[in-house]
Amino acid sequence: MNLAVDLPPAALFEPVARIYGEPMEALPQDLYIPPDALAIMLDAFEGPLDLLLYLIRKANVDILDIPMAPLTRQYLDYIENMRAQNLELAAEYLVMAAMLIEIKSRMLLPRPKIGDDGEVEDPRAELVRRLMEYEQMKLAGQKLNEMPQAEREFFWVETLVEKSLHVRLPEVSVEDIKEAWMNVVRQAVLKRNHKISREELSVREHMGIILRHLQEKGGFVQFETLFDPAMGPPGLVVHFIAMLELGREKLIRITQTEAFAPIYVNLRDGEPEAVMEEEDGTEPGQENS
Amino acid sequence: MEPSQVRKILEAALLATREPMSTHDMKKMFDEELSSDTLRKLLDQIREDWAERPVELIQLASGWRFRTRAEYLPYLDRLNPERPPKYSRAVLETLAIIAYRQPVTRGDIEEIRGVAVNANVVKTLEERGWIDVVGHRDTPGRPALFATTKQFLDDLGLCSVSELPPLEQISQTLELNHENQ
Amino acid sequence: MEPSQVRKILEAALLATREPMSTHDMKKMFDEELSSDTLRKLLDQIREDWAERPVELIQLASGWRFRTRAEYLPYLDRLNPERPPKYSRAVLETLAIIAYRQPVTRGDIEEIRGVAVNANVVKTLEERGWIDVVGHRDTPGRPALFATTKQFLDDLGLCSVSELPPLEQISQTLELNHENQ
Repeated sequence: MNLAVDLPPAALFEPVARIYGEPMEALPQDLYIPPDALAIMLDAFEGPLDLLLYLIRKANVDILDIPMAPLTRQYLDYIENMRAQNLELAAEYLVMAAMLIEIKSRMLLPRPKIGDDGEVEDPRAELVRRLMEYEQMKLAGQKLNEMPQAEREFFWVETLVEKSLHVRLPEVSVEDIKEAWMNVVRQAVLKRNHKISREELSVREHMGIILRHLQEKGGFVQFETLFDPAMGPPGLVVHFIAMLELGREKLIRITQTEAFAPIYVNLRDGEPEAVMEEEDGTEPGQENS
Repeated sequence: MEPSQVRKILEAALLATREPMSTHDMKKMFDEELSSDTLRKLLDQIREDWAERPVELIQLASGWRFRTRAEYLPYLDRLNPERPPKYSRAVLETLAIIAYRQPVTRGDIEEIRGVAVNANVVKTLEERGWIDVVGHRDTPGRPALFATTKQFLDDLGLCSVSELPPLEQISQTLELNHENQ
Repeated sequence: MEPSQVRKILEAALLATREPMSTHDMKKMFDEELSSDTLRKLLDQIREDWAERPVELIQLASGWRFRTRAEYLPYLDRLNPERPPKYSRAVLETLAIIAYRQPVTRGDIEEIRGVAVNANVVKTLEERGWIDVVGHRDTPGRPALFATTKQFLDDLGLCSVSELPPLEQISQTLELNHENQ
């Protein structure tokens, strides 16, 4: 407490030759506090226990054997000084003063014995217990304050998380597609201006595969290269039907210049209608029912 | 001060900062003058040094900061699960039509759905990599033909479009529903 | 998944988290079951692996988190002119009483400190998120019982109240106190 530096050393006790067998020398007689320091002092103490502790620790006496008379006098002097300065004094200081006087007077009376072992009740016991507990907590508070604290002695690591770097895409299941298709069909049925055909889905898939293949190959391939034996007989048949279907839908042209000559398949993409073919009048998506 | 020590101090600050850290701020931490050149070299070193770590040092408009690498975001997402985004009915129906009737033009889709197809719907599916243009129909305007892609099959866990629920079954269900109604 | 990949994901999450991360949360990031044993081993590995880095992984009351090592404070300090508030002795003593004697009522605190507890003192600690009301004592007036929170422990880098510094043995005289030092 820097108080001790600013102020003349405070003394608790009358000069006596020996206390507890220890010689006590040259203790100043009085607690002198400059008037303007009083307000600061009042702020410096957390209450009467704190003030008492200060006085006891300052005088270097055994906390378990507090000399009540000098301590009480010292404390009262201090309180009186503050009152003389018209400083607002918390009620607790006055309560403590009354308590000290009470303990002091009980010390003068014969003490009742407690229990069989003849232990004598010490009127100071409760005060000592409170002083020690308070001092313990006061020191604990200081220690807590010295502990490393987040954002004071250390800092939490927190890297940037940019959610936009990872866009969550909607998930679609086969069920969703089926459900959506049923919706489409249901509406079409309600409108009745569409016949929804049932057909081999795989044919339509292979139509896409052929078109994609043709695109990759520059729109022009030999017939044989369209067929991969790995597809197996059913796959080859579906693939072949898909090719014919594409021809019928005028998406590709299949040409052979003469018998047994190579057959070529080419995309009609962008190619002007060279030969007029017979219109069968079917709309895409309506045949094969 | 050793450059390695300077680097560690920079790392500590960059890991703890909540805002991108300017080089001006970085310099403030050191008594000695730290030239912009040296600082830049140290930051590059840190960047290399952290190449194997799941966070990366990046330079943003207002400064430098460590950022969680994108590949780890899916895992972090699981900590605060948000409702998964959903496709609109228009997107799903368009996708279904393309899946079942491929190859189809936009006109086909409109005819089947009975409403105009919003350009965004097709774009959404194209950007997802689920449909693409496989050709053009030889009719006036030469409309693009859409089909589903391999990625669509992969994402749905299918080997082939023929593994989609058969139309026959769907239609039957539908007819049954109608009879019941 | 490779253990090294699991470790990297854990690192990414622990570096990015805004609050201490519980092991329960960590497990949520993985499809496969991650045993507490394995997780603990991985966390220990990460701790070792980062031994040379200026940040350290620590275990707190509510989970795990990376923090800057103490030795970097002098440098980082220059970046943050704004510091957390300095607490008055009244606040610190009240906090100590709640931390070491919890759960306590306001009356208990007043009894120990020997003065009335200013309402602001309790409010300061509550607003910091360091204490809260955990119940009421079954005595007339049913006074609120205060205890310290997980956040208090987290902010002090602790796992449990038992890790708080042990209470001082109060010396009988000041001299004894000096000899001990």
